[in-house]
Amino acid sequence: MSRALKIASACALLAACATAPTPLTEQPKATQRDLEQVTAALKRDFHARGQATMNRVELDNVQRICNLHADNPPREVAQPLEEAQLKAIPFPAGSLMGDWKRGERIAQSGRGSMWSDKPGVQEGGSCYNCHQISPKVEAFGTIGPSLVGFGKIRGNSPEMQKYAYGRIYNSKAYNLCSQMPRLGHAGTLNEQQIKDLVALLLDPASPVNQ
Amino acid sequence: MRGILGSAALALAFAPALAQQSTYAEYQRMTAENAPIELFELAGEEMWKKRQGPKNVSLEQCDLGQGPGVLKGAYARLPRHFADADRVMDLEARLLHCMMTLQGRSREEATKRVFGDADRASEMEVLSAYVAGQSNGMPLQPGIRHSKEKASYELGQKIFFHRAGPWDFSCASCHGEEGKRIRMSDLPVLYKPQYARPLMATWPAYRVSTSNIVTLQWRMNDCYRQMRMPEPAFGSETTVALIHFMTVTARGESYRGPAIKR
Amino acid sequence: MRRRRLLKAAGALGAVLAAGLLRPVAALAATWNKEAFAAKSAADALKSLGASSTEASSAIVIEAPQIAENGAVVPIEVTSNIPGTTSIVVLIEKNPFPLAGKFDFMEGALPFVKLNVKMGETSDVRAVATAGGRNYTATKEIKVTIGGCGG
Amino acid sequence: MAAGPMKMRATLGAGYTDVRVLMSHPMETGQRKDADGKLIPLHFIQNVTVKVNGKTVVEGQISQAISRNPVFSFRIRGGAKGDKIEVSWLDNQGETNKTEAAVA
Repeated sequence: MSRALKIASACALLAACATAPTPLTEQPKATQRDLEQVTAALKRDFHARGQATMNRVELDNVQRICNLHADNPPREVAQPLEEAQLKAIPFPAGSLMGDWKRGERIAQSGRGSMWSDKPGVQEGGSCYNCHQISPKVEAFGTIGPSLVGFGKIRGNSPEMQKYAYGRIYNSKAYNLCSQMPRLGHAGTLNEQQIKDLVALLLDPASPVNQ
Repeated sequence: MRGILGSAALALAFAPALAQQSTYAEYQRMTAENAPIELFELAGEEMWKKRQGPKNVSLEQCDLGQGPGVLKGAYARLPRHFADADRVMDLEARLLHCMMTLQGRSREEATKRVFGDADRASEMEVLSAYVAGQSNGMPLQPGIRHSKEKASYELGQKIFFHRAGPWDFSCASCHGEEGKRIRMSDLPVLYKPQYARPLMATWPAYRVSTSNIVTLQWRMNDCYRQMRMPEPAFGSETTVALIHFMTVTARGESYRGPAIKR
Repeated sequence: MRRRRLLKAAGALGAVLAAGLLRPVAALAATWNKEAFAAKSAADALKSLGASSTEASSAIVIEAPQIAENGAVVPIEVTSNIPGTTSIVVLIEKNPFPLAGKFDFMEGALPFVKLNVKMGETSDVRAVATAGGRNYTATKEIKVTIGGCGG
Repeated sequence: MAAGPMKMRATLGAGYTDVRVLMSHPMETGQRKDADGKLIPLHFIQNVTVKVNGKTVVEGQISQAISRNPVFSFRIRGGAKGDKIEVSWLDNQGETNKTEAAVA
């Protein structure tokens, strides 16, 4: 083999190596261009079905910032956005404690807001998908923290009710890039349903606090 | 010395994966041994050979990347770029392409019922099972050299982490952190090779909970449904890019499907 | 050997008598114990099968997962190591109709069966093996859970 | 899958022949509803028969608690290459099917 050919084949080998992508070890930050590229691809390749209309592919500011910062934006960026989210939560007046038994059903169900669901609010918070809640229920997920003893530890003062209500309505008001859906803000759960979930967490009679 | 350290580090890296497998490992092993998958492969073979469409021909001359009609090892080398269509295709996009070009069928007709159910598996599902089964034991080697393959991989990676929709979900919302589960099901971190490998090497699969064969295009579709997003088109660049990204992440793993899933 | 053949003959005769009339062999092969399958408890099902009294035996091996990800398909493998086993019955105690199957083994077959069953909830699975006119039993608990998003 | 095709494999093991048989059948429990909310009637295999070279060796009676698309494994004592295995089923609606394979 001539020297030139050797060099050429070595380059070809190197080039082949260079084409094999290195796997990621952590979530990458997107650029504004990335977001535009992906949104354009989704607009081209997705279509509305049932209640899942195409406006759902548009990013709001919270999503944009979280995508740009790999879910870890600097405090000075996150804080004003969290405040704006908190301000937009329509906290009802009076007690925020509903019926924990209804809350348990809502927490168990994974329905709502999908193209396969009936439009409008369904009885589904998908809570057990990610959280341990009632210690009696074994089939719970671990994406979010365990909520066992939530009210026992924290009590059920009006402030605590408000915190629990707000956290379910819009978790991004408390932690901008939380993985938890903004269940009230998204229209998945209504006021009464969120109150029922607040009761599930805070009512001393709820299995959560036994 | 280095070797010992190296394997200790490797053991550490794999520890979460092993811990994750424990709950259902026995169930999954036994279910896999006793699954009715061959029935679907058999039905797929029939569909592969069945004359259909305006041209009344079978799919037997379909080129899945290794030449017309070559099935052995074809699935393990997908997704890849196809010059005749000048795009990256996964198995299902390619089968659809063959239905349209060889058999002369319209996209509308050929995709009318791509996802079947327990009562009746779809043509696409049984074909996928039949074709994939003939890559058993072969390493996954999706295309990564052509510029369009690189672009597809990169797009897939971006989509994987892209949070959107009313619930602010990306694929990584569920498949981004180690040691997590949804309800009782373990969640593989699909952008990391050690998790992507066993997962990507076992599609399509007999889905135990619904008693039917499911494919990767179905998996993408049903994830987006549960992410509360609109519906992706079957075999679209977006879904192929995601499948491509995950398959490249899993490359080198020996294919061992069709297998079973929850 | 002779004794086993005799027992088998007696069994076949019993079935003919129970049916009340002589039927062609093909029809006999299609016997299906309606009463046992309609029983709402494992005890009633065993009674209908004429196996009310059973004794525990470690010679019956039930191989099944301790925990099942889905109740629609639960693989179960039953082996009887009791010499002269002629049948194996599989019961899911908490199913609405506990009797899942009864397998009669003639000469030439090993007392072994592997099958997939549906389970509505966590339950004991009971296997009953009959040998030499006596019934032996073993149980194993299988936990049934819910996986996935439930959507 | 609707009631229909079967597939069987009979392989020589250590002192026995392993027979694995797959059956397409809905195994309806009578409790399931269709898309229109109507109950789907009971429809399940009741009898499974295994024959070796024409001689019955296993007779199974089963219920609707057997999973959809039933898969069974049986073991035949001894056995030799070329032995003819036949498995047949009969369901509660009178449908029937059978398959044959030679021991490999």
